[in-house]
Amino acid sequence: MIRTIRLFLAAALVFAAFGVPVTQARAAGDTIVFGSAVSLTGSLTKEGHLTQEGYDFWKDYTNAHGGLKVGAKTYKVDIKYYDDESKPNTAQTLAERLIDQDKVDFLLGPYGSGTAFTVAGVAERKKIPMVEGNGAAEKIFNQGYKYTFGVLSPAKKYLQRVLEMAVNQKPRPQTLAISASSDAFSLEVQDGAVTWAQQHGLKVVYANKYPDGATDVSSVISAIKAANPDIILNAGHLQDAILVNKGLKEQNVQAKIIGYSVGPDTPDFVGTLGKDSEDIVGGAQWSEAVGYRGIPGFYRTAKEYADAFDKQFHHRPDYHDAESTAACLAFQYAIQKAGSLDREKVRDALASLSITTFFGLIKFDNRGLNVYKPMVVNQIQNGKLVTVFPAEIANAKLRYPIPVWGKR
Amino acid sequence: MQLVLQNLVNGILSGGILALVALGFSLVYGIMNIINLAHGAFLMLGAYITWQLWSTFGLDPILAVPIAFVVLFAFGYGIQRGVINRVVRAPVLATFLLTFALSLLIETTALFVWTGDTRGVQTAYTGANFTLLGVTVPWAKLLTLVVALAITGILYLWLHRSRLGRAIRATSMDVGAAQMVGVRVAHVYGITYALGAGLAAAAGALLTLSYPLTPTMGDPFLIKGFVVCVLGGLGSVEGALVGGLVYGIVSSFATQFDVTIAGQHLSGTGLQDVLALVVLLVVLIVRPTGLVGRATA
Amino acid sequence: MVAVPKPRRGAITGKRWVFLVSLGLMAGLLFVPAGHSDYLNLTFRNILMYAAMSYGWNLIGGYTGYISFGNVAFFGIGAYCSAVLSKAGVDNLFADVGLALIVNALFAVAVGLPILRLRGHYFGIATLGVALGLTDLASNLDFLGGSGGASIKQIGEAHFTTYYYAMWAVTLACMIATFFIARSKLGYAFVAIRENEEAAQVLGISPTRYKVTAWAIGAMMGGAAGAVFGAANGFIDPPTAFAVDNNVFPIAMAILGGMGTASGPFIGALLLSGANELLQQHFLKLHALFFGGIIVLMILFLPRGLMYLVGLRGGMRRWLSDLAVFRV
Amino acid sequence: MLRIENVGMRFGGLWALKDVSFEVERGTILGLIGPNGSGKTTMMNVISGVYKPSEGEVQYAGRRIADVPTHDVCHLGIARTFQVVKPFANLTVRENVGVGAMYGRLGAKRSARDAFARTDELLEFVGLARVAGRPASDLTIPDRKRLEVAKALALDPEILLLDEVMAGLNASEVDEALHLLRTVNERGVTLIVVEHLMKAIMSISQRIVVLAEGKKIAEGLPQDVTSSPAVIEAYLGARYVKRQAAERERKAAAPPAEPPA
Repeated sequence: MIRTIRLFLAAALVFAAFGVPVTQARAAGDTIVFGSAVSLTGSLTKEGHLTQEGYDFWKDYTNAHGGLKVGAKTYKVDIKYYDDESKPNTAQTLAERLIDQDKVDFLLGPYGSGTAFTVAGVAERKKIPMVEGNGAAEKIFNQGYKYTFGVLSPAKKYLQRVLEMAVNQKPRPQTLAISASSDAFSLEVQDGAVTWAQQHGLKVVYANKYPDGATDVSSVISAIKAANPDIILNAGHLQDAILVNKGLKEQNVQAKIIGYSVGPDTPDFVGTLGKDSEDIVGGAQWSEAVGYRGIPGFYRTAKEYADAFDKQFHHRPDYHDAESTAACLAFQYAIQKAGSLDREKVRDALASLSITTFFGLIKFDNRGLNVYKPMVVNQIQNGKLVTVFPAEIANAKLRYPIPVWGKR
Repeated sequence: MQLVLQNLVNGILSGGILALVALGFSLVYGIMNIINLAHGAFLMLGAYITWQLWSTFGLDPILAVPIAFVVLFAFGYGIQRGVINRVVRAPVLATFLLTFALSLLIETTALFVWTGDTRGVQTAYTGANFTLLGVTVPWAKLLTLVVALAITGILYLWLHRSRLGRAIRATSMDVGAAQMVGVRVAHVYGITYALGAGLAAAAGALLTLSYPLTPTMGDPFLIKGFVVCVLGGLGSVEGALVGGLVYGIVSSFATQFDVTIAGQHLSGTGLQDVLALVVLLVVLIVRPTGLVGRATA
Repeated sequence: MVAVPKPRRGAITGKRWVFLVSLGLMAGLLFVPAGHSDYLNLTFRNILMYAAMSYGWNLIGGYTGYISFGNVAFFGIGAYCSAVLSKAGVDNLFADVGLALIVNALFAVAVGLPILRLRGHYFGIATLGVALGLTDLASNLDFLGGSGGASIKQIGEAHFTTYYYAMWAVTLACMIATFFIARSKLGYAFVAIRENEEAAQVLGISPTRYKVTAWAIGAMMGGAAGAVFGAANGFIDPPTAFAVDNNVFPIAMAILGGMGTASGPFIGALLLSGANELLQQHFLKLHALFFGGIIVLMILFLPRGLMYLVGLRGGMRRWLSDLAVFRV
Repeated sequence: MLRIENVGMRFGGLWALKDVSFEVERGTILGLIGPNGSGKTTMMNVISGVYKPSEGEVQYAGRRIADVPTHDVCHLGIARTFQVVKPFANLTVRENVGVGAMYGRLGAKRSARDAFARTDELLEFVGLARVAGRPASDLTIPDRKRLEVAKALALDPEILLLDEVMAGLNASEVDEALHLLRTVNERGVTLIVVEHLMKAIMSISQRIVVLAEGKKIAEGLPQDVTSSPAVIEAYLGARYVKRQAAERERKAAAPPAEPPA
């Protein structure tokens, strides 16, 4: 018995060491295979799930419409997923596996700046184009990489837009307090907002960072309350937005505008906070209200996109869904423009891409970042997310100044 | 001055819940020498049970506390009798790794059951507050603290007065002797672990009032509970309470400090956990068994 | 470090053939780059990295019996050494590893002298506190790049292979060092402290001195792995440097392989990482369930780790009776 | 070579030792006896540096033991055994003794190889060679006692403190043990022996120190000490002594039989 077990163990060992099977998933001939490591477990599960929805929606649409025409040939598309467990190091290994083992043609980005950053490094080394829609930290694009493209506006812009809107309100707000979670993305958001505020005559009365993954922010709230600002912003993720919002109400902190970088746009925000989410604003990459008219080849307006999406997934798409779909669209048009699946040609096509889609303008600067598409500002009104800025696309008027807690 | 008072209150309120989180962890650790890495997962389960009762039946989270406690108590008892007891006398790291794996199983299962969506509970008193001497006190957190203290008090009395409680304490001091006087160790261990799980669930239930729910929500609390239970003194009810309050107050006051040394800006808010951990290290070095620990703990 | 003559099945030194098998597997791993797959390179480099960290932990946790939950601190410091050097314009793996060894040894002694006075769990939590504290501290120090992290210049074109071999060499060094330390006077001092600190003291062993020594050598092992990782990764930030996985996995590998043995960490790393990799590849969402399940079964049936099975005399019956000891 | 001067040891409010003084000559065997709780083991702990005395001092070769860290006491040449044996349970017998040979008085000069060579001699000498490769946890009680002695001897002591190494042994085993100790002594090691077995200690000791309730109540040659009324009183109680004294007056008899252990 023991001998058998020993033999078995020895065999298992050898297998583990050398037997990692080499799979060959690369599409035979008529399928283009994209690869993506998304967070299906771990702390970013929700966002990873949204990312996957956005990708799958494009894939299903494309295949249902006969596939992707490249030159004379039409291809089906497929996406190979792995779970990165919300960990950058795992995402890196998985990207290598997608390329080396699964022989995918192109990479779609993971969710989050941390994971996108490590995967971008892999894409660069392997010279495989990656388009991502969920990593907004500029550090990803400041490495001189040539193969990574982000369809979304950079982190610094997330809350700038909110301030831009705020200074045009009457009475004009004078002071700003902005806290941030201590992670790369959020600190860039904070930095962008603080710089903009200083340039435009807003006094920054509080700017500080709290530990990443904090479980209690009540003392940060107390400090903000003591500073008595007109505008309160927080740069962080969904959890942070919820914690800060609860804290503001608990300590009865009033302001003319309260906004978060990430959070209000996710349906979970309203679901979790109920009526306390009312009147909160958030910087968003996209909303259903945007009035872009895209070029043919996919749903051309946000409305059409959102309705079709709702039909398939039974919920309205938020901007995470949209920007993920947009990443696929960048590939679609670039591949068609290149007329080839050659990675270099597709990369060059991406670099010179300039198209309008339901998501907005997709065009990359020389770092690969889409600095051309503007952010929008959303506000939660009567439990619904409405777009309040910029005025030309807004489908509701900003409530300003927001009512005191308990009067919403 | 007002900010100082406010931060004191903030610290006490956040420390109270940390104390409850640490309490169950500390019992299991101190009595059975199990570093229960599934504690965070139990907390998460307690929170989800509470959320489920609230969203399905509209039950108030405070009323859900006993239900979450009982459910996890039974679950914890089953896990200890069915799984952990088989290797409970192995070197401490075996159970350490076992509970790590259990937490993986529980968290992944929760992901399938409740999905990764962020959830929350809203009550009539969510965010309600009152002001006393210029200090704003949120009712929900005060209620949380009161319930946490009540549970701590009941547990203390139960451990010292009841027959089973005494058996648990006796077992923690000397397993062999306890066995000789007729204590059924397997059962006592089951009850102890069940208590730990139940207390984690109670903490999770209370946390729904102030904290969003995800399947991984327990992780940061597990780590804080780990630190807090040693800060106060392992395996003691008073220790968890003192440890939680010290941790809460230190990290709360830390936010008031901001210094720049040689061009390096050090934000007390960013370093609040570091300062709490420095306090932990100093306490351990000066009093190697925690603030209220016994020499034999 | 003279090998002991006629090792009559010493409890410390373990089986020589197991170690030879491990060395053989290590030699086999030399050929991974021949597969021309960056994926395999990266995967096995990570396995080697975990093994090296596991060896570092094994010296203090496995041999000396002081369970540390903070050895990731050394890995992180090592990685940051590479970043600091790169910032200063020095991009040389030997310099990276050299600096990591020195800084970690000094740090380990400075931290070890006070906290190694603590016994048992109190020591464990103190180490956890150190690791957690360093994570947040690194996020707040500008010269280390703060939360944004720091880049490390990569060397040359064929660097992926170079870094692989560098990690291989570090791991081999850890493995061989452990083997010889275990058979040297030093190793006997460590184990004596683990078995009974008072009794060891009476036999002339200064607990403080040898605990700090074990802790510091382990720190150097973790630090060397960290330095190579930092250089290979090209970038380091606090969550990467002090990742929870980097703290838990090395411990898990040492336990499952066999604590206090010269082959256990390596075998454990191969098995655990191999299992994780295969599961992740085949089960998109369920892999974590299976991974957890495998660990549960291993602990229930092999709580002493795989090396126990190697040394087992007396077959199934002895195995079951040994297991029964742990039950209540 | 070893001087104990007015040593007092207090635990809380209780004096476990009070004002004890005696000396041990090089190469001799000193027996330390006394009823239970008389402070014998405390005395051993003070001499071996485990406890720092509250009063007085212990001097060995001109150095105060209290100034020497516990792990350096054996480097001075003092070794001891423990009443409650403390083997390294997971190590083999050979490894257990080997650790002593590596880190004892002459350990610094030895390689691991030399230390094991010395170990093998010692195992032969104490009669443990047959179980050298077994884990210490497998040993029988007498073998554990032997292991304890072997570990102490591995430190190459000049003076060896033996705390009840013969407890639990049968008559023939005691004889073997006595033979062993005599041989050790003949090789130049000074011995301090704490033992309950009167017969054994009387036969081996050259001088005896008697403790009772933390105080030294007698010191001298074995036969003198046993006839001391203070000693008899300590062991058997005051009434017995009175009765004995009355009887002695009447009969002027020989010293009483050996007090029971």
